[in-house]
Amino acid sequence: MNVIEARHLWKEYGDNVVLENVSLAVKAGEFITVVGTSGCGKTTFLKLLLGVETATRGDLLLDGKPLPDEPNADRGIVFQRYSVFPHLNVLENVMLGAELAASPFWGRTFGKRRRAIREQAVAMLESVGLGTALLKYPSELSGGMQQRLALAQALIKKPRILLLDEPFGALDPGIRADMHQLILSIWRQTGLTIFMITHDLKEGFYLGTRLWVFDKRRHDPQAPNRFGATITYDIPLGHTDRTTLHTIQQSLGANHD
Amino acid sequence: MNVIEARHLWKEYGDNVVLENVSLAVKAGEFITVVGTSGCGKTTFLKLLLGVETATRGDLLLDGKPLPDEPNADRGIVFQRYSVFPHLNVLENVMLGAELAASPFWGRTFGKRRRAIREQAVAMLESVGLGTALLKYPSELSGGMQQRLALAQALIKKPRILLLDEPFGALDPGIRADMHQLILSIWRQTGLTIFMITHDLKEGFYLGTRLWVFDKRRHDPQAPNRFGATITYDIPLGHTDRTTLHTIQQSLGANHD
Amino acid sequence: EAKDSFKIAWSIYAGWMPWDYADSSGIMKKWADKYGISVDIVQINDYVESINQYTAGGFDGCVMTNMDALTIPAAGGVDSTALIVGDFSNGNDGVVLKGKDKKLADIKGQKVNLVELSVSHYLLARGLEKSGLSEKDITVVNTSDADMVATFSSSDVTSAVTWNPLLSEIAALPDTSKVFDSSEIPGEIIDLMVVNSDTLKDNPKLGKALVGAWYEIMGLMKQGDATALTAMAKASGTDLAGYKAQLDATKMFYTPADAVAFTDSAELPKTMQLVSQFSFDHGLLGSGAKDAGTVGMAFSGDNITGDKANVKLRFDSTYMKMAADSSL
Amino acid sequence: MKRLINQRPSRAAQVLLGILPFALLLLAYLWASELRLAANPNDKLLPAFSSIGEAIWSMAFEADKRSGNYLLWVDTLASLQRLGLGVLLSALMGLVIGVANGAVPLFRAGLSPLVMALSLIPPMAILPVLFIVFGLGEVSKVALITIGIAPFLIRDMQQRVLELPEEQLIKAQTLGASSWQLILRVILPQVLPRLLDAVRLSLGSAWLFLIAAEAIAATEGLGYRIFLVRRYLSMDVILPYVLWITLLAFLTDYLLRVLTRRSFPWYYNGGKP
Amino acid sequence: MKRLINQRPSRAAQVLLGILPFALLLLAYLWASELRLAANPNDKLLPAFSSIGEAIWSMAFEADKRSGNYLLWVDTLASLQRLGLGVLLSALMGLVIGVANGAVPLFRAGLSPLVMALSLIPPMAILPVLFIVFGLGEVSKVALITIGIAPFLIRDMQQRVLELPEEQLIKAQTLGASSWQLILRVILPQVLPRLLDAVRLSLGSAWLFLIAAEAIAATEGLGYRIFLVRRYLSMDVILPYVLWITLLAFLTDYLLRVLTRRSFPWYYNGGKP
Ligand SMILES: Nc1ncnc2c1ncn2[C@@H]1O[C@H](COP(=O)(O)OP(=O)(O)OP(=O)(O)O)[C@@H](O)[C@H]1O
Ligand SMILES: Nc1ncnc2c1ncn2[C@@H]1O[C@H](COP(=O)(O)OP(=O)(O)OP(=O)(O)O)[C@@H](O)[C@H]1O
Ligand SMILES: [Mg+2]
Ligand SMILES: [Mg+2]
Repeated sequence: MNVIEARHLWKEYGDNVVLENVSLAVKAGEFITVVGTSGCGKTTFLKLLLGVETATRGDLLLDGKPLPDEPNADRGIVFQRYSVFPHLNVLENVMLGAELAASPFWGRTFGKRRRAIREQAVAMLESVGLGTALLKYPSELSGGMQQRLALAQALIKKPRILLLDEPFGALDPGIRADMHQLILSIWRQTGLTIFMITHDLKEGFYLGTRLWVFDKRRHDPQAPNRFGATITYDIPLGHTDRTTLHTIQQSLGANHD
Repeated sequence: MNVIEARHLWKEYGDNVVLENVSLAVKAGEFITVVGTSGCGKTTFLKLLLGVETATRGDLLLDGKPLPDEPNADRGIVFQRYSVFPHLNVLENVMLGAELAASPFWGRTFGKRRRAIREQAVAMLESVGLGTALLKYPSELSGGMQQRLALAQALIKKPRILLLDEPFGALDPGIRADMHQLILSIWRQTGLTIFMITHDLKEGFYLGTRLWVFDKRRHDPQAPNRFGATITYDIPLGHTDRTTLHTIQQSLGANHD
Repeated sequence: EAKDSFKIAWSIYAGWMPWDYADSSGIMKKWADKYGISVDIVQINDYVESINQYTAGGFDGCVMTNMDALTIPAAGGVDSTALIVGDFSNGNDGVVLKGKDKKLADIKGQKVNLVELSVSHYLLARGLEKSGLSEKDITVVNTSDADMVATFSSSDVTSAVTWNPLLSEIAALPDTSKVFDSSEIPGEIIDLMVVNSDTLKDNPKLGKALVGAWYEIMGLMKQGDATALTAMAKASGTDLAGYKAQLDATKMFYTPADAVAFTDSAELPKTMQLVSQFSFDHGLLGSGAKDAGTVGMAFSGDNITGDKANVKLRFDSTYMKMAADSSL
Repeated sequence: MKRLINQRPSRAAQVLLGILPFALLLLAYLWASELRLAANPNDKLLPAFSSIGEAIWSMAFEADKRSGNYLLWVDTLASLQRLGLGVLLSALMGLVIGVANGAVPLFRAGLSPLVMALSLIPPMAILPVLFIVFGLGEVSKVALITIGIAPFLIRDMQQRVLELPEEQLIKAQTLGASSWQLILRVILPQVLPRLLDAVRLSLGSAWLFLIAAEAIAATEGLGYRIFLVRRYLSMDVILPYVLWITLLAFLTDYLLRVLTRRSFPWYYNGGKP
Repeated sequence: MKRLINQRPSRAAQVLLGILPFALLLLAYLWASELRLAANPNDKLLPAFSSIGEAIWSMAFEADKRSGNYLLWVDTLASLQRLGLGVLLSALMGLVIGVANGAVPLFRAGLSPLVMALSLIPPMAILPVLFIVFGLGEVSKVALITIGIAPFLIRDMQQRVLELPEEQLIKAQTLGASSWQLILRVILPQVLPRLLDAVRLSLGSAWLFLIAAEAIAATEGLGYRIFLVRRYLSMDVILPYVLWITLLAFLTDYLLRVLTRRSFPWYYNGGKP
């Protein structure tokens, strides 16, 4: 059965058509990478999946039922920036999810319960390589460490779907490579369904089991917002030849400036 | 004769040794690309060349004479960001340099003089591909267009040396390639001496006639600021084998996180 | 030094409204022209500010009470002369308590709202003295005169000391009693036109013009001239009846002879002694004052009280006499 | 049910919700006023709307018997003039001293501590001193406003200049700008919209100082009138005057905002550094 | 010669330059005071330093003859208490209403226009109303301070909440946070340091309102004393009181700054969004 299914999905902001007639079906455990020119609607699509925005037309289903209309613990998210809480240290950031569940009013735990949550969080942090920075604040971390932290924070809630919006866009190339290993090992261990937006086509090819290209099928030079983007390429990875890659690269380059 | 020459240059901020015993000589018309880990002192070196900072020890010479201790029109600069003036439109941004020279008190010109400056600016803007955006404000431009504008603005003063501090760091890959072509064609036409800092080793190899790697020769894990960086590799490009590239890549990667 | 243009400050009060009329009716100009000078009459909202301005040298003359004349300009070293003794308060200042049929003695233990260190304060002190109490028996709350009426209706205000027209507004509120007023200490709260002594000495014309204009208006008021009285009533923010009621509580010296008699009386030095004792007790004569006589005062007949080397306040009936003798 | 923080009212609901508290306040006033007037028909504290209406009418459209002026307009004009002058003067000082302080380290070293100290003095405390120094005329009122808000404006402008990216200043120098040219063509135009922002922020204080000054020495003005009729507890005049001042405050704020937006299009296109 | 904007004074020169204007002011005062005192030894306008010293001594270290109190300390204590209470109350209101407005769109729609309107009313204009409603006691003074600064604090807090990156709020919801938990654990702790910043900004106004209220009705307090001795032009008391208030204002500002820095280390490590 499909975890996520979209049928003729449209998203418009007033006159601005962002997404146009998007249909898709995703099975559990897929790792989907999404590329597309800037402003074409990738983040908007992720927001639909989160429940932060609602589609103007069409259906979006989770396990065959309409998707909840607000974010919940089913779907974890890591943004390019601002995903961690600056006022909590590394450990507190990761403990937060569990604490909220354990203490509905105060959102804080004490004593034995807290120790249990803490242990769990430390284990998670060690697995993403942050075991030695438990008491640092996010602002004391490098960009790569912050994104590891955001991942750990999202994973501790054991979401069924993980959404990543250019999570490595702001990182140096060397650190990026490390993060790729990390995300792949997490994906393999947990069997999560992952949606990841990236600007880097190579990254998309390298990481995903399936690559989507968001683009407009039709263009109206007079009214650029009249038509929306949809999935123009849906490529099961490992089966692709170089020509496709090249064609896509061309289509991305053509829209620049 | 050497345009720029440095002899046993040191730069310290209090206890923090940033640059240590840097010696070098650069001939007119060279295109020097500079790489190095984050925080190793590349920008500091550029600031020394600009005259914004002064060396704590050693000599820095321009045409064999001590370098002027503040920026002037000899040395143009393009930073990664904030290089253009947000309150001036594209044309005004480029006209500014000439207007300042023409009108010492008001920094503004009128009538015939203004038209002459305007023509020159338009020509320059057309040559960098901004001929159709003359009246836009920088905030209405894409990142790539802003950097073209910054280049045009610097070039109109016909500097002898052009300093570029990660000018393309914030650009998408496709746009980057366009900018590479632009900077190379400018360099070929004008015979400028160019210093360009980049995070992207490949970019450094591709563009420069000579590549410098800034790194520390000695490390003290207890006091990371005790030793400063210097030029550890000085590679005339076109003569390099793949092994060097690999070695450098390793040394850069090793310092991450 | 001799000069021919002068500035006089005044503020709204029943006994000083003639100055407004002098200005608006042209009577002042008439008299100034007669002596070849010009006199600018300026209304100041804030009474204390007008005296401060006079003390700092911004005005040549200013209206004020006898106590303020002693404690502000005179204590500040500005030699001042009471040119015109216009009236004394004869019920215009009073103490009001909440509740029916109260006596002044009931004030014991209460918080009393008044403009601290003003003639209200003095009135209260005199009243307390007369009923065998002292200031220790009450708590004084300094309250801006502008808010006296407004705040009297709030529950935590139980007593107030103030002057007209505020006094009549408060006393008219239901369930209040006026327990003491200035008619019980007649002649102690005196309203003056004070001018700088040096200026007056160098410019007797100023004294003549002011006194001349003043007593021309006094004549009108005595006759009950409706135009003049209505104009004054309007300017003080009330109607003719209201203004007359205020005048009833004011002992105006309508004729210069009355004023001269009051000024030259033996009572005045005694009154001023009481005032300077009160001022000294409240620190109004400055931190350097050794006793109540620090500031010397001169009365008619070369009668000097206090420090003879430091005479700063002079009660001088010379000019009023000229008016009485019709020699202006 | 969505979480409370995710529930967004529709446009219409938003307007209704916004009006609600005002309507409630109005009703509460009407009720309390009726109650008090029933107990004492001469009560001045919470006058009926009809008496407020009459007061407004007589202040705005009937010539004052004594002076022959239409008081509301005379007061408004006088107050706005003082306010305008004081604010203009302060803005000029903010611009000149603030930019000089921000751009020239030597000025900053000399003046910045002084401005800091001045900004800490509560102007209300030196009100008596001001009147003595500047007299009771227009000067003292304008001076109070200026002393009240100029230190803030100067410090804000200085801060804004220091916030300009160093890159811009370096770039301008590589284009051959002298210190003066740099100030004139790079710094000044960029801090102008920020000055207007700061002026908007300080208008509230300016009104306060104006009213305080007018309360003590004036012959007309909005603050003067409120202070004058306050003696007689004429709430039927005070309340409309307070509302009128509030409206004026809103309008000046609005006009300044529109002016900034019109004059500095680049500033609102995300041109902030 | 370097450009003027590139000339940076050394540390020592900086200190000297900073002191210079103060020294000049002092000299000007001394000169003017001497001049006036030569003309009139009893002049109160610009008292000699010796008389100011005496006045300070007697206010601070000699019991008042009438009340037996050490006036300076009694005044200071009374004023600081009022100020503290008013500011505390305003800060609480700012936190509760501001955060509610910022976080919950339904609240914001209802309350934000009201708060906006209230913030435009010059509190000085409604002083008489305040005294009638709250009486002449401590309550009315605290109320004036609160009415004066709470709307600003509320609006500022609302703004700060709205400035929190949307990403954080979404993330918290994906961690399972309810609206309440989100406010308690994500929003509140992050706006606390910003609240302290806003409080520091509003302290200047708080002092103004305090002095204005004390000027109208009080039995002790710094503002009360200044306006009382104004009655007999005692500049020898007014001037040190003004300086003392300025010093207190500086100290409270400084303490708040240190407190913020100590309590919220993350806020000063570039944790601002
Ligand atoms: N709340 C909104 N209201 C109106 N238009 C919006 C809103 N959010 C996004 N848009 C518009 O939707 C379009 C798609 O935006 P989106 O952020 O999804 O692009 P994107 O593909 O994520 O771009 P990028 O690669 O730059 O992140 C843009 O044109 C944007 O202007
Ligand atoms: N004004 C300064 N005062 C003190 N230390 C400074 C100053 N400017 C730079 N540094 C220090 O000098 C070192 C080098 O900084 P620099 O900006 O030159 O690095 P960089 O190589 O340009 O790094 P990046 O690649 O991140 O731009 C850093 O450790 C920095 O902390
Ligand atoms: Mg996006
Ligand atoms: Mg750098």
